[in-house]
Amino acid sequence: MPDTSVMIRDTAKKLLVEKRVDLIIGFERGTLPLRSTPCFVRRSVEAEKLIWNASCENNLARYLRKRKEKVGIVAKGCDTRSIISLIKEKQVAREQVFIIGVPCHGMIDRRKIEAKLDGREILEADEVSEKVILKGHDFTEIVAKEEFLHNSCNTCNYRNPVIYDVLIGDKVEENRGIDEYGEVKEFEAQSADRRWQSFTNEVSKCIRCYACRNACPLCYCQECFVDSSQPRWIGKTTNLSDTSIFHIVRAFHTAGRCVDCGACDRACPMGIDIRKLTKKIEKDVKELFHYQAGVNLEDVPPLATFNLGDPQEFIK
Amino acid sequence: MGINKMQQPGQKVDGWKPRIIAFLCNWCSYAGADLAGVSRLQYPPNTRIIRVPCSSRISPLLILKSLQHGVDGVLVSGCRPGDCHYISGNYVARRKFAILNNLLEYLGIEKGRVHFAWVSAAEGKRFAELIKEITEEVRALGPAKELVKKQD
Amino acid sequence: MKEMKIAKNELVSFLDSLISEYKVFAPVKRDGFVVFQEIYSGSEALLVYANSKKPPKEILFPQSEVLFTYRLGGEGLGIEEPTFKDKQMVIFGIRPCDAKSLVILDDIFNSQVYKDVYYIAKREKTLVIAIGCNRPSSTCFCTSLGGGPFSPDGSDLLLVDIDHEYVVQAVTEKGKQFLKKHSEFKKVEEHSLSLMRSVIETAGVLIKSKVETGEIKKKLDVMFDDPFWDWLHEKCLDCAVCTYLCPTCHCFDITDEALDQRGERVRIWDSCAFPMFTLEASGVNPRPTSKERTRQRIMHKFKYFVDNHDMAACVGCGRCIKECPVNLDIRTVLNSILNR
Amino acid sequence: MDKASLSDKTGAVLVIGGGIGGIQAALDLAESGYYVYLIEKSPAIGGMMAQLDKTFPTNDCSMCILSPKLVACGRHLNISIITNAEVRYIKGEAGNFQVTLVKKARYIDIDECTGCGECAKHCPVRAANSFDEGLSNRAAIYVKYPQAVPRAYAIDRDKCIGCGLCEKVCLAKAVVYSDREELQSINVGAIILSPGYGLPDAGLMYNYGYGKYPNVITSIEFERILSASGPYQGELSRPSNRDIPEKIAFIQCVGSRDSMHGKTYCSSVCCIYAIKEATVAKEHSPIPLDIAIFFMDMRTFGKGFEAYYDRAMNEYGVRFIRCRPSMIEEVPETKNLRIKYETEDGKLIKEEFDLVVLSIGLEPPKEAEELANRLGIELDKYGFCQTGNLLPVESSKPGIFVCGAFQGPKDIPETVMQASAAAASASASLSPVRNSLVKRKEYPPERDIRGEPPRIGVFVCHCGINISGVVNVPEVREYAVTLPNVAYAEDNLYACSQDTQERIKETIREHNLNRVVVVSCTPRTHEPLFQETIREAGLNRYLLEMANIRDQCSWVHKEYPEEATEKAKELVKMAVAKAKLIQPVAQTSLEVIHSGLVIGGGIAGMVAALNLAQQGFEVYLTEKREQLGGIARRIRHTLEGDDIQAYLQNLITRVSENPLIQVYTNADIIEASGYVGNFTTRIEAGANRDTHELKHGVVIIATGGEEYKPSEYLYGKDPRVLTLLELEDEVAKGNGRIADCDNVVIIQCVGSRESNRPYCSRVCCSESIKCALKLKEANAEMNIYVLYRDIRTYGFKEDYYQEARERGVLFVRYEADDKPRVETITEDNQNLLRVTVKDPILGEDLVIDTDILALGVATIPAADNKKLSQLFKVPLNEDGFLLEAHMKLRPVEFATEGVFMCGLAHNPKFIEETIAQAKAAASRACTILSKDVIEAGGLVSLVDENKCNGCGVCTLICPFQAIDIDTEKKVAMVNEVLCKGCGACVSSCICGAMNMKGFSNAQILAIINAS
Repeated sequence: MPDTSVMIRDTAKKLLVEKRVDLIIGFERGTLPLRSTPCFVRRSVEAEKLIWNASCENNLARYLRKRKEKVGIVAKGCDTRSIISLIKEKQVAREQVFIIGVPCHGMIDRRKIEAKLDGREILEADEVSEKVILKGHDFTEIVAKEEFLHNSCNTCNYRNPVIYDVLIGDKVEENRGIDEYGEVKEFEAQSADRRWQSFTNEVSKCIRCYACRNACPLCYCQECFVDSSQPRWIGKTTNLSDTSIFHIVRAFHTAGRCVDCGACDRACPMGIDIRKLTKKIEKDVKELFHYQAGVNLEDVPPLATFNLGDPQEFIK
Repeated sequence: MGINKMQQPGQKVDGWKPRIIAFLCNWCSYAGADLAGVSRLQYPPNTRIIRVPCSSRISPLLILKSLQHGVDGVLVSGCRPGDCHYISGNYVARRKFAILNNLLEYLGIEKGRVHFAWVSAAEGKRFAELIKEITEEVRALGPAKELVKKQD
Repeated sequence: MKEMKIAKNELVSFLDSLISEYKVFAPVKRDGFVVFQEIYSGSEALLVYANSKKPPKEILFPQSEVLFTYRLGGEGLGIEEPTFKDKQMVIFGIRPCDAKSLVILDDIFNSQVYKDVYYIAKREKTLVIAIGCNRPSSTCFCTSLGGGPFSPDGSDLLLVDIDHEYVVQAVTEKGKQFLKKHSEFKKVEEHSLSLMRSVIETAGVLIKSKVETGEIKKKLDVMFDDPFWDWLHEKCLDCAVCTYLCPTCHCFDITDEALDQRGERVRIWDSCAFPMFTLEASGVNPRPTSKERTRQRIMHKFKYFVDNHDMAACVGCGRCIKECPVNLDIRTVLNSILNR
Repeated sequence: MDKASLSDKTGAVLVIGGGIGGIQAALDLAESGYYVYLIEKSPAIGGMMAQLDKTFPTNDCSMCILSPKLVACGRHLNISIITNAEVRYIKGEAGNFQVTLVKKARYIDIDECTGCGECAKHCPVRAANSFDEGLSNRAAIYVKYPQAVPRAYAIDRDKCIGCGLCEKVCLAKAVVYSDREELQSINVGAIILSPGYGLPDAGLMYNYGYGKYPNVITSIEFERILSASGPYQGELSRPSNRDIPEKIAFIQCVGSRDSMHGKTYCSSVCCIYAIKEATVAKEHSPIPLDIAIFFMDMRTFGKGFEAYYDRAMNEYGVRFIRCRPSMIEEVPETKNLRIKYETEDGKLIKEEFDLVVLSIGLEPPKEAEELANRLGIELDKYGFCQTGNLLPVESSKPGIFVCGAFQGPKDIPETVMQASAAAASASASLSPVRNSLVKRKEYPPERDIRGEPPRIGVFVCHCGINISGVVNVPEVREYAVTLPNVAYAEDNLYACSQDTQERIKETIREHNLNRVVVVSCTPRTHEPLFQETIREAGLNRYLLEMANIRDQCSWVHKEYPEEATEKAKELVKMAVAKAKLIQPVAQTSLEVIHSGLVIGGGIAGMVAALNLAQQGFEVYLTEKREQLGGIARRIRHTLEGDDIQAYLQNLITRVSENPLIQVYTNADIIEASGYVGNFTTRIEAGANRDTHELKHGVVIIATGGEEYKPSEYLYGKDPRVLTLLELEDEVAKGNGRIADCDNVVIIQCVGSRESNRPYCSRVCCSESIKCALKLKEANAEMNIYVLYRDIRTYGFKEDYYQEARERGVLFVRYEADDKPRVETITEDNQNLLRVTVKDPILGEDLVIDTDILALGVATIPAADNKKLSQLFKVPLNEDGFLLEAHMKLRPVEFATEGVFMCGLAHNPKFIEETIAQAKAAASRACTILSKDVIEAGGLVSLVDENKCNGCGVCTLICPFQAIDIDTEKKVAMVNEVLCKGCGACVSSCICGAMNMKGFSNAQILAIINAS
């Protein structure tokens, strides 16, 4: 089977040459080991830059809004789900995007590898099938990729693109026998005090850089509520209460929209476990309203509708 | 509720009285509260009622803001299912509140701080009972801790 | 420059003794990463680490800082200002790049044209003890910006790790006085000094990242309208990771944290990456898109700042490279500029 | 008066009876340009509906839905409510009646009484509270019920001992012992009768133990017991000892279908209300509750009723026992009731219950006869108002119309429809003098307060001693002065009194106030009054804020005066914080296109179109088929004997000849856009499919229904199997084959009350009886078998059921799970059509070889409904019929304003019901068409286009279809005409682009922060 990167390049070239798209959004090699970076290709010769590997972790759907040109986008399963959400929210027209779907085996969480290396710096990393060879100043280590995937990849049920115009390579087997909400359930099982403790511990790391928000394909408000001055919803300092509300409300705003791509988590420089919130909401939306975001273009978003028989045990 | 403003959150204080905000929809719950008045049904004076057109007007952010402001309890009450003056406002609200309610509990915010209820325009007695019940529940929890904004 | 030494095994007790006298900030590990925090025991300090996640600038220029508090009452407006009665401070274990950033911050907050009382009050009470970098990271490019793994700029004292002990260089007069005052610092042998020299040399070689920054400013002088900016920002998320984690970025906003009838006027970090940064009350935004904002960041660091302060507002610490969520690497940007 | 002088008609209408029917008629007429006198014999309007706890089939709270209508009526500039009043006599004729009213003494000056209730607190008398059916007590000075309109007290002189205490404590000086009966003469052009209904005498119920045993109660008493505001505050308990009952029996048809007492008609509503009370009781009860309903036929024929019945049976586990108990006796020790009854299969059972509820029927109102005499109208044999079957709201006297249960037993939506229909008929007869007597108010120009810093005036009310008895009012006033932006504060004995209104106006001018905070009672009743006051002082009416320190403070914290005072201060602080941010709200006017589009040319559409035209409006009437007439073309006569074809021809002629009606046949609706007052609809019509673009202010959807074509019972396979309509046609054609038949079988509920089509088609029982009677007329010897599940001949149609029985029509019941079997078999060279059904009484199969098998098939919605529902953004119910805005009180309209419906498109119904509904739709439509402009604006949503991303969540959330996405700008747009200001879009908008006037995010936040 030809290499995925090569197939992506060929597809991109063809699309550009045939003028079926004006722009391809994909990945190119990054400047650090285990790091790819988004790239924007407008000329077919540049398509050579495009690559595919287990560090193509960014959700490129983030770059789709407000474009006038026709766009080809390299998209993993989660990215296509984000695209569906964007289409449903009228932010992107289906006919405006050409989705180059790429089945995904999961993306590597380099922070996990770094943690394992305990301060030893990776200078070089090579992916060889299921393994990654890591080289540093005075060490070489080989690790199994699947042990160092992002949490969102571990619980992913949509490794294959949900919608696409072309699929690169063969579909991959979906995760099996995973408890998608294991982390959430574990958290739920703790005492209320412990939960509040861990939540505040997480948000107290926040430096209000808004990388989580800005990396999220669905956080596209012109003016985020934290920036609003009329009214001034919350304070702008790193006050714990304000930061907590920022994270709670941001998570709430993703209710019925979040596809758990993990972009927020990955973008956070402080390693805040943002998915603890979003995943919980995703779980509740599924359990309470039988809705999953980004799995089809038809279902009405759960907070834009209701059922007469919706749960209300919590209401007195 | 300015009297208690200076008190440190999370601390039991002698003579402490819970502070509760109740968002009531104009057509049913606020009318129910009025009926409690007309019927002279007595309930504790700790609750401050904020009238809104419909329970669907209340966003989670307003509830969170109340908690941040330092109230010890929040009640959001709307028309019973089917009674909504705006046909489906309470159903729309119900979904949001379900998510928020679960989320707050999940984060470890004590159960009993935030309450949701349906109170119809005819339920004066129920309204009074509800306020009594919530006041007691909040009193038992003590002053609000989580999310209360302390100035650094 | 006068050198002394301190044995590694004495360092903890030395820090303990400092704590009684000073407010001591040192690198500590928290939630899996390193930050500078006040320590209450010498053993909390982390001695082996690459660099802190957040730069130590927040000790002198906190992310939020109350300028004064006010109260509206029956008697009108009452204002309460800070008293600046803090203890003397020691920043221990800072990296030379970050120490150098203090020089830059000093030029902002304590210049001929502007004296920031809040910054100065802390800065004047602060003694900076840096530890040089025996093994710089692949993202370090301090040498391209006039620094180096053992550059003394901004430090009062610089420690060089020669395995069993640190050689301590007194960089400033303040540092010299400090060395004199503390008996833990011992006379250093020549053997240690030669070890020190070799450590310094090795480290210098280890820095592979190089950018010819000398040429950058000249290029930027004529690049404001260059089409380069049209595509540079394309992948940028407009977040503040690079600016907030930058030891030299110093932009701030002033906001009121009001609560009922009282409030605080607070200075908070702001970032040129945010659209709100330049949004005017009229609704006009002179830097409306990511393009203008990305350009601003580069231009400010490597042109405007050089124009005004005769140095770049970058110390090559590499934090923005490591933490950028989309790997928008400033070295690549600078090299592209050089290639224009 | 110029206009009026052109005609000798009077542009005012008298509505007699202030129940929901009278209220609806009054509102329709007042909104259509007539002055209305609404007279009510009791001290307050509201009628029976005010006494109900919940309403079927949605279990809505009755008071919640009624109360806004009461307030609307009470506030309407063109409705004069006259309470404690009756008609003494009338003179004149249609178009110009002179009516003399007698106003009984109330002993309270309504204008002065503030409804504070201090008097009742001091009254030493305890009298049975008739509003609670005597289950609770009230004082001799009383308000009928807490939400009463007018909210003024009255003295029950029969009970009053004249001690004078009330007069002493009334600070408003509203008690007038010297009050006397007065006569008042009014001129009106038409009269609408809505006196409601009466309840059976206790004597009639004595046999059931009522009056003998305390735990035998009427359904109305039970309703009060269930009510949260009733005698037991909604705690389910029985009268004898206030124990919670564990077993309750309902006995149906008490005073209905009862030949012994001459009440042979069916009261239509008791089955469904019993189900409601049973399910509500089950919900209320803290313990598992066993409920049995003893009934004869379960008559759940209304929209959504069958599903309600199903739920009661299957989800709530209510037992339905088909029998009339033979005996009820009390167990003296426990006061329980022992009921003896016989099951269908003949078993005799004795069962004990804790409580027995008699589902009492509806009777003509007690005063019916006297009223009829005074007005000169005829009553029917039962004492209900006589109307023509196809003239359902017209009394025997021209110019006098009738609606509601006085015309015959009916439920609330039927009453509301008839009320609107009566209004439509009255309005049609008076349209030349429309707008001749209505009042309009003139206001001074509004002061422009832009740029002014807020200057808030605070008025703190003592409410006599209602507030100041608990709250320290001067302290509150002093506190108010210290608040930011408060320029002035004072306290008043009664903020709502006439002199205070004047004072407020002066103060606004004197202190140059630009916002007013009234600290008194509830804005729900008093906001309009103070809004009016500040508007009269030249301020925009939305520059008012209220703090409710009476109903929600002094009244409920009597024991804590200090804390109540603290709370009052904070409520003031919160109100002031909001007041600071309130802004004038502009109302815009949008012109109304004075024409209507009626879709569907059946009876419903034609009646609606004709009424609109009679009211003076242009109408476009579209019919899908080539000819007008709809399904009625296939109906020969009604059960009551009206000739439908003659009626239809006459109707078609009147429609076709009316110059204001433009008929389009072969017409399809292609596209629709716009909103209330201003729709544009593109149609293709005529043989050439010409396109027409119609501009109209309202739409009435009357697309009718269709006959279900069954696949059951060999229909379509054996020519002897017909639908009822086909049989009717054959009978009418005088087909000898039919008249010569020996046996005819009619099977009911074919395609109705099935899992895939769960609703009851309502008309088929009566249609079967109609056919059976026709067949008997043709051949008295014929054996006619009606195989049924329940016979649902409600109302006066019950008489025909009895007649059919008397004439030998055999009625055999079958169970839903054991349906009749139909087969063709060959015996003795004869091809027989054999029907076998299990007779539940005999428990044996009954085998009939029939000559004709007729099927009572379902009425199904028109196929077009779906398309139209999408085009006009109106919903369908699960069965495919159009779904009204509210089952009870808005039966012909939708949440989408300006769109109405009538006829079979809504639900299966009889022709007379269709006619009433069609007129109702026209009446509601005329409340729009009769206006030159629609006021838009008020407290509506608004979009910040800079923040909106056009995601469209708000468009999905809005129950009123008031938001659209601008395709150009890709942002949401609020149609202020349609927005009702619920704020659901605001809280649903993630991007913070939505906000609303009067309840903006900043305002609510300011209140929170001030709390």
